[in-house]
Order: sequence, then C-alpha cells, then structure tokens
Amino acid sequence: MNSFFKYFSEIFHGVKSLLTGMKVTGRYFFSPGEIVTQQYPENRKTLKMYDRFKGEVIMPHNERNEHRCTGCGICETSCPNGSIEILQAKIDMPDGKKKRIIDKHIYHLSMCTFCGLCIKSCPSDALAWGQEFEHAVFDRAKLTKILNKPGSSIIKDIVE
Amino acid sequence: MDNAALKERILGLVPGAEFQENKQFLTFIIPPAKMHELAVSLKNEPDLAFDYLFCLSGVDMVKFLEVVYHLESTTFGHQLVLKVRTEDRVNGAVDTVCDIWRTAEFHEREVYDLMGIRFTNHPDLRRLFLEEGWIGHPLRKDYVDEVNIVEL
Amino acid sequence: MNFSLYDFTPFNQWIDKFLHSHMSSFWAVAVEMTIIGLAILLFYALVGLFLVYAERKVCAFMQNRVGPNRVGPYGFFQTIADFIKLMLKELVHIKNADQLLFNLAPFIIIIASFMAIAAIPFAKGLHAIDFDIGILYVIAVSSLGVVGILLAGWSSNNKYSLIGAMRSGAQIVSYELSVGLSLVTIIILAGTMQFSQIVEGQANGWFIFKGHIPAFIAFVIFLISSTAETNRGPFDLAEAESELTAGFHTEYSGIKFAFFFLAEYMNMFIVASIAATVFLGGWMPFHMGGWAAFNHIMDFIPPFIWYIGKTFFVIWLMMWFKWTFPRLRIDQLLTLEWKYLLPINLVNILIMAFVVLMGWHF
Amino acid sequence: MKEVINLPVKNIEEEEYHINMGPQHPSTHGVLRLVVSLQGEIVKSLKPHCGYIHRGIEKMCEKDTYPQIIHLTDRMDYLSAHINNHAVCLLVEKALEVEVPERVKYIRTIIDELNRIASHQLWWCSFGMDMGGLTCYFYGLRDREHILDIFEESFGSRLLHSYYTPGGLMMDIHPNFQKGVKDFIKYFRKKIKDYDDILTGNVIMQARTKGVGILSKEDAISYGVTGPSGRASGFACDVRKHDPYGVYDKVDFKEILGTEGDTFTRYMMRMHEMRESMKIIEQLIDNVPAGDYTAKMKAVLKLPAGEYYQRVEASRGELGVYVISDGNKTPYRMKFRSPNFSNLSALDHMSRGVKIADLVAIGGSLDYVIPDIDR
Repeated sequence: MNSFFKYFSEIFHGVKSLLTGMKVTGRYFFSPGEIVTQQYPENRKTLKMYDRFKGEVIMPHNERNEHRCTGCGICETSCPNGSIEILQAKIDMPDGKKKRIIDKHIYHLSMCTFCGLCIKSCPSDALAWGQEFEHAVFDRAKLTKILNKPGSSIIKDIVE
Repeated sequence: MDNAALKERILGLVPGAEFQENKQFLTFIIPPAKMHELAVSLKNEPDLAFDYLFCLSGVDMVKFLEVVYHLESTTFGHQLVLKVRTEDRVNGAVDTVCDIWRTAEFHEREVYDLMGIRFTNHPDLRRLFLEEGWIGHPLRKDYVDEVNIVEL
Repeated sequence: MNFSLYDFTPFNQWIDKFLHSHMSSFWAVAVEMTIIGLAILLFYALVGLFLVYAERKVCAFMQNRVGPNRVGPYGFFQTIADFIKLMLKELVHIKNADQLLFNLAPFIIIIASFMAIAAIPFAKGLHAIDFDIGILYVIAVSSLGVVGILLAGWSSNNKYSLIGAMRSGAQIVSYELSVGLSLVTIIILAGTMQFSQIVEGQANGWFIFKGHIPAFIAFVIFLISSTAETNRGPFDLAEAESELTAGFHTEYSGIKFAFFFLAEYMNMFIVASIAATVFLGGWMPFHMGGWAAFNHIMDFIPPFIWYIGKTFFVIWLMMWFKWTFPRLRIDQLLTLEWKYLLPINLVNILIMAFVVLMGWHF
Repeated sequence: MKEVINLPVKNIEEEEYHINMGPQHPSTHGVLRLVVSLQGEIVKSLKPHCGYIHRGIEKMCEKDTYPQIIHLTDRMDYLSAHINNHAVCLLVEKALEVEVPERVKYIRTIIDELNRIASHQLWWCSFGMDMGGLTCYFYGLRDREHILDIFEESFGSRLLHSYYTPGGLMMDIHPNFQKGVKDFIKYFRKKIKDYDDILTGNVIMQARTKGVGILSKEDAISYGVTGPSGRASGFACDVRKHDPYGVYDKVDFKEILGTEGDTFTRYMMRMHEMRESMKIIEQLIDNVPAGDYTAKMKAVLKLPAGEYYQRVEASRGELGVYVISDGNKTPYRMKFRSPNFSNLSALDHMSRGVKIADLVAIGGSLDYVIPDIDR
C-alpha cells in the first residue's frame, strides 16, 4: 500500500515540477516586453559604447593636427604581441642638432589583444582607446593602421 | 605537524634527501630511486597523510631535468614540495606516482609530452597535447621550432 | 444544428457530377485524385513552412528573443528563404553508405506522413477519404515513419546515426501502444472509428468534456505519447543534438535533410489534428449548453478555422513542452511508458468503459 | 586501387564500439575529443584527447614580462579571466613583498565574485543545453549580459579584461560600478528563482542526474578534483577559506560541502555558490575603502631568484601558478595548475558504466573549459 501511494505521489510531484517549469516559459511567452535582443544594425544610431570601451588603439590629434607621441618606443617594447611598430625619422633642428621624431606609428589591429599595456606605459599619454568596434574588413592589410595622421607634428610642450 | 617536525620525519624516511631552502614550502630533493617508496609512505603513514597532489610540474634546468611534486594533506593541512632530478636528457626516467595519486596520470603525461621526462610503470604514457610523432619536447630550453615559435 | 452554411459536400458532389458528365468514369476518378493530391501537396508544403516559422517564433518568445525578423514582415518569409537554401545545397555523397536505402529513407518518412493526412477531416465534407476505420488507418500509417528513421540511421554508415535510429526504434514501438490505447478510450465513448462520425458525435459537446475525467487523462496521455512518437523534445532522443549531434539525420544534407525536417513538423501537425479531431471536437464549433445566441455566433466561424485553431493550440502545447523540458534518458523514456503510461492507460480504459456503461458521461 | 582492410574476426558481443565525441561535438564545449568505448548505450571507458587548442602559454610566458603575462592568463579559462589574472598578480606581489592598498583588495574580491557568478551562469545555461533544455541557455546568457555590461563599463571589455596588474588595477572602477552591481544583485536574486523552477526542480533533470557519475571523497582528492565538483564529493578544497587572499578572510560566507558526489550535487554546489557569491558582494560593495587603485611599482618588475607558488579559487577549482625565477624580468619557468585539467582526468573514472546521455550530463556538471585544459 505504501508503494502504491509512493507511485502516485511520484506522479503528482513530477507533474507539479513540470508545470512549474512551464509556468516560467509560459510567462515569458506572454510578456514580449521582456525581450532582450538588441536589433543591432538598426540601432546603430542610438548604440553608444561605454566611454572606457576598448575598441582599438588610437592616437588623439588636436585641431592643429598635432599629437603627443615622441616616438620613444616604450609602447613597442611593452606590447606582448608585437602589434606596434615605430619607425623613427631624423630631422634637423633649427639649432643644427639632429633630433629623432616619429615617422610612422604602425599598429597591427589584427595582432592586438587589447591588454592596454601600451596605453598604460606611454609616458606622454599619446595613445588612447577608440570606440570603434566594427572592425570587419575584406582585406587583411586594412587592419594595419598608421596612427599618426599624415603631416601631423608633435605638440610643442612635450619634452622627452 | 609543523615544518621542523616534518623535516625530521622526511629525513628519517629518506636519509639521502637533500633539504632545499624555500620561503613558502618545505622542499626536498629526493634521489629518483627512493621517490616511489617515499610517496607510498607519505600517502599511507597516518601522521603524514599527504593525500592531495595539487601540482606536478616538469622543469628544465639545462643541467638536469626536474619533476616537482606539490603535496598537501587535506586532514592536517601541511604542505610539502618534493623534487626529483635526472640528468639524462634522452632517456631520463622517474618512477610514476599515478598509482598513489591518480591525478598524476594526466600531469605525468603532460610532463612527458612537453618536457620529455619518462615515467616508468605509467599505465598509458603517450603524448597528451601534441600528436604522436612530434619531434622534440617544446618546454625544454633547447627546443627550436622556427615555424611555430615567432621571436618578437 | 445548422452546418449547411459551411458544408463542402454539395460542392464535392457538384465537381463529381461535372467530371462524370464530361468524361468516362475512369478519367473522372483520375482527375479527382490528381486534384486532391495536388491540394494536399500544396497544403502540406504550406503548413510545413508555416510550422517551421511558428516554432521558431514560439521558441524565441519563450526564450526572451525576437526570432526571425529579417526576411519579410516579422520574418514571415524566413522559412521560404531557408527552403530555397536547402534546395540549392549540395547533396553530400557518403562513402560506404548503402546508397539505395540512404536515398529511400527520406521518402519513406515523408510518404508516411503524407498518407496519414489523407484521412483527416478538415471540415464537413472536406477530407480526402473517410474510412470506416479512420483511426486505425492513421495509427497504422503514422507508425510507418519509424521505418524511414531506422533505414536512415542504418544506411548512413555513421555511429551516431545508428545509435539514434536504434533509440528511435525502441521509442516508437513502445509509444505506439500508448497512442493506440488512449485513442481506444475515446473509441469506447464515441462508439465508432470513423472520423466523420467521431466529429458528428461531438456536435453537442467535445469528447474531452463529455468524457470528463477518463477523457482528460486519455488526452494528456495522448499528448505525451504523441510527442514521443513524433520524436520531439523532451523525447527527441533519436536526434539528441547534445549527445548524438543530430542522430539519425546526421549525414543528410540539402533537400533530403529538408524532407526529414518537413516530415517532423508534418507529423506534429498530424498528431495535433488527431488530438483536435478526437478530443477537441474537430471542426465542430464551441458550444455552451443553453447559450443559444453565443452558439449561433460560434456557428458563423467556419469549421476549417475551428479545426486549424484547435490543431495549432495542440501544436503550441507541444512546442511549449519542447522548449521547457530537458531531454529524457533512454531507460527513463521506456520506464515512463511501461511503468506509468501503460498501466494508467489500461485502468483508464476500464474506467471509461464503466462510465459509458453506467451512462455517467454527458 | 581500393584498399582492402582485413579486420580480425571478433565475437560481435565482445567487440567494442568506439565513437569519437569531438573535437567537433555540441556537448564537449570546445575542441576536446573523447574516444568513448561503448557497449550498446553504456560507456565502457573513455580516453580524452586534448591539445586541439594548445597554444603553449607556459612557453610564451617564458618570453614575457610579468605585466605581459596577465593578458595570457585571460585566455586560459576565459570564463574566469579576472580570477586567473588575480593569481599571477598575487604571486608577483608576494614575491616582491608589495603591500597592495585595501581598496584594491576589496575591488578585486568583488570582481572575482562577479566573475564567478558570470561563469556559473554560463555553466548553468550550457548544462541546461546539455540536458536538452535549450531555453535555459538563453536565460543564463540574458542574466550574464548584465554582469558583462558592468564589466564593459568599468574595464572596457566583456570577456578578456586584463584589468588587474601586479600591484593593483589598470584603472579605477567606474563611478557607476557600485550602483550597477547593486542593481544586478537585486535583479539576479529574482531571476535565480527561474533557474530553480525551470531546471533544478524539474523531475526529468533530477531523475537524470541523481546517483549518476558518483565520485567519492577519496577519489576526488586523489584525482585532484577541486572547485564545486570537488566540494560536491565532500572535499573541503575552497582556497578562499583555507588559504585566504583578497579580503576573503573578512567576509562571512559558507563553504558548502556535498555528500553524494553525484551530478546533481555538483549542480547544486554551483547553484549555492552563486548565492554565496552574491552574499559576499553584498557585504563588500558598500564598504570599498577610498584610496589609491594601485601600489607604487617599479617600471620593470624583476622577481628575486627562487620559486613561488600561488593558488586561487577559480570558478572551476583551484588554480595554481608556479613560477621559477632566475632574477630576470621574465620567469624562468611558469606552470599553471589548471583546475579543468585535473577535473578532466576524473571523467573516465566517473563515467564508466553510465549511458551516453549521462556522460554528457557528467561532462556538463564538471564544467570544463577546453582552453584551460590545453593552455
């Protein structure tokens, strides 16, 4: 007799647990307000990334097309993956001395792991995180970027 | 058991054990021939009861290859590090401890695969990560692989 | 009651007469069959495509998602796009597969479900064939599908497929019993196996209400076992994607896979329409005793809409099961059948017979 | 020419039926290959084949400086990336004898626990999916999204953060961090009931997991199965309790131990752990002391020659970092004792004699992350 009751209580508890589960899915079925999907390409206009978002490494330039990079190469050595290459150039200073300045700050986005060590280690705060996140391109070569804009120069008050 | 008593106890078990200075753990270098015997007593002696092997690593010290055992007793909480050295870089072999601590089976396969230290009496000593027929043991200091290792 | 409003019988008879008056009786029958065949084919394809869409939408809403919404309004043409994609896909040639059986299996499955649909009454006078033993025919034909699954699993020369097929064999053979017995319960109440008469018998109340407790139990058992018979979750052991990747149709691609896919949904449609016909009154409108005005309004809704509405309600229930429950294990599946459903079913038949005998039904 | 293979004639009853689960299989959660010998549906034995995603992190570490190593540890157990970072940071701080500010300890503990919840949420949904309940997957991911949003706001990335540095943190937490965490806890306390309703209490789920894949306490210790899986067998292995780091010694939380050691207990351990983690966060979130977000560190970190070992409780078990330093800025040898690696070694023992479906459930309850096994 005991096992008889056990048999039916098993069925009862089983069905009850199944109905509890169905209650959850049923509730969500009838409450479309809880849908969490983002309609991505449509919401591009309103989509705002957080201000700390690590999209890519950029070199901010001011309105006079000046940046803060001295070309010291600390970011190059601190990068664990070799995604930064710095090409230096020598220019003649007005006082006759030769000075090294940055020629090209090459950034391989395809090798970057977004660890942030270059930005953290930069002594003159020349690098920053950019908000761009749509990095898909058809040609891999496009992922190699030159961060200093053509014709840009260093801000005057930066000293090495 | 505190570290001083434990040290006496280990030296009593294996007179040839060499004590090594280490800030964190009590460390001994054990002659390879004695290792298995010591491991059995460490596991089974009721006052030692080292039942938890929490790390087993292979180290290439260039002069010799080394297997490091990190042991803990879950009942007493004391910890111990044992090291076994072999100077033979081709056929260097150490007795397996996977009959004592089962976790050693995988760890020893890993060490064999990447460091090239053989373990005698291991039930299934095959390469774990790399494919069979891979030449060389990548974690050794003298390993060269011009294709896969890119120097920055 | 007045069903003449939406009765298809005069229409059918008119076509019949028209054809016979213009050609010999052999050609008349041939033309009729072709018309019916094409109509069912069209219906089959439309329902299949819609059900795939419906399932994706239903599961999306249960999972806090939007579901397909790119192709057409609300993604309505998504399945058509999918269908075109499947048509264009390469048919992968399997080395060492039994080519004949491998190619035959999807057709067996789809023919089995195709045959079953012939006996189902969609509205008064709107059915391909009205057998005396309609229920028996549908049960017999719908269980043919397992042959296709077994052949698919065996001929694919894939270990996952074989395991899936064997599971499915054990499963369908067991659950066929429960499906049959739960329908027997209603046959006792209805006193007939002819679908048209079963529906007519529900003019004054659906069997699930007329037979109250035993009919309700039979309905629940039918739902469970027919879900199992159609290989749908939580009984989708033959596919069991987390264990057997895709079970019996692992190796199929392109249009052959589409056949399996379509057949799964059509099987679901068939069992749901049997449930709707046998338990929920088929194309009979919903009537409340004594509410003449209400009943009159209900009569104006066409029977086909009633039938489709009820069927889709049952399908929705089955989707609800699938998207809520985890999958059973093979031994638990058989335990459920042999230790729970079958004994309850047998006792239930006894109760139903007793109820009918004593006239305790409504 | 067709190759003719002469197979030895065997009795078909004795012949073993091998199937390859993986490297591409839905239930192995990655590129793990399990060669399973079957008799009918019953698993006779299985051999894991690893290495499909082996990247040689230990070898790469020998070339990298200590701050650079952090970003590699992210990529081992990517679901508990912060905790992996924590292990290396603690080790470097211990070796250099740096005292990190209290604020850093508090923040690290909170973030570790958030990471643990996020990891367990992903485990829950993938476990549900392994069991065949696909809806679980979306509920778990839906709730995990809130944690990832908090992470993204504070550290800029969602999965691989590299947020801890030796001596402190990359940057201070975002001003909205505390509010976001409190909102999340409030939200998740409601939503975790859904988890119980839809899966924990479900009769099918219980029938499939109770008494399946039993691992005794002795075996758990011997196989080195740690974390929630080990605690389900009664192995008190919570590093947060026994070897506290961060501010775990200041908070009140329970180390919940199971007795059965079966799949269901492992499941329940993680469900309890999510609640315990929420409790820890609630105790800390309002008491984060003000101060600096990093200790003063040298530009180049050189560990004194010697050996160092640091263990932390990652979300899947005990993560150990073993470093041999020769006094350079790069380690001489770096070894990660990853929890999943040891947990996987017990899979063969646990799954002998169960059915394929149970094997999937056991694998799901062990919650292995393949990059952590392979490293």
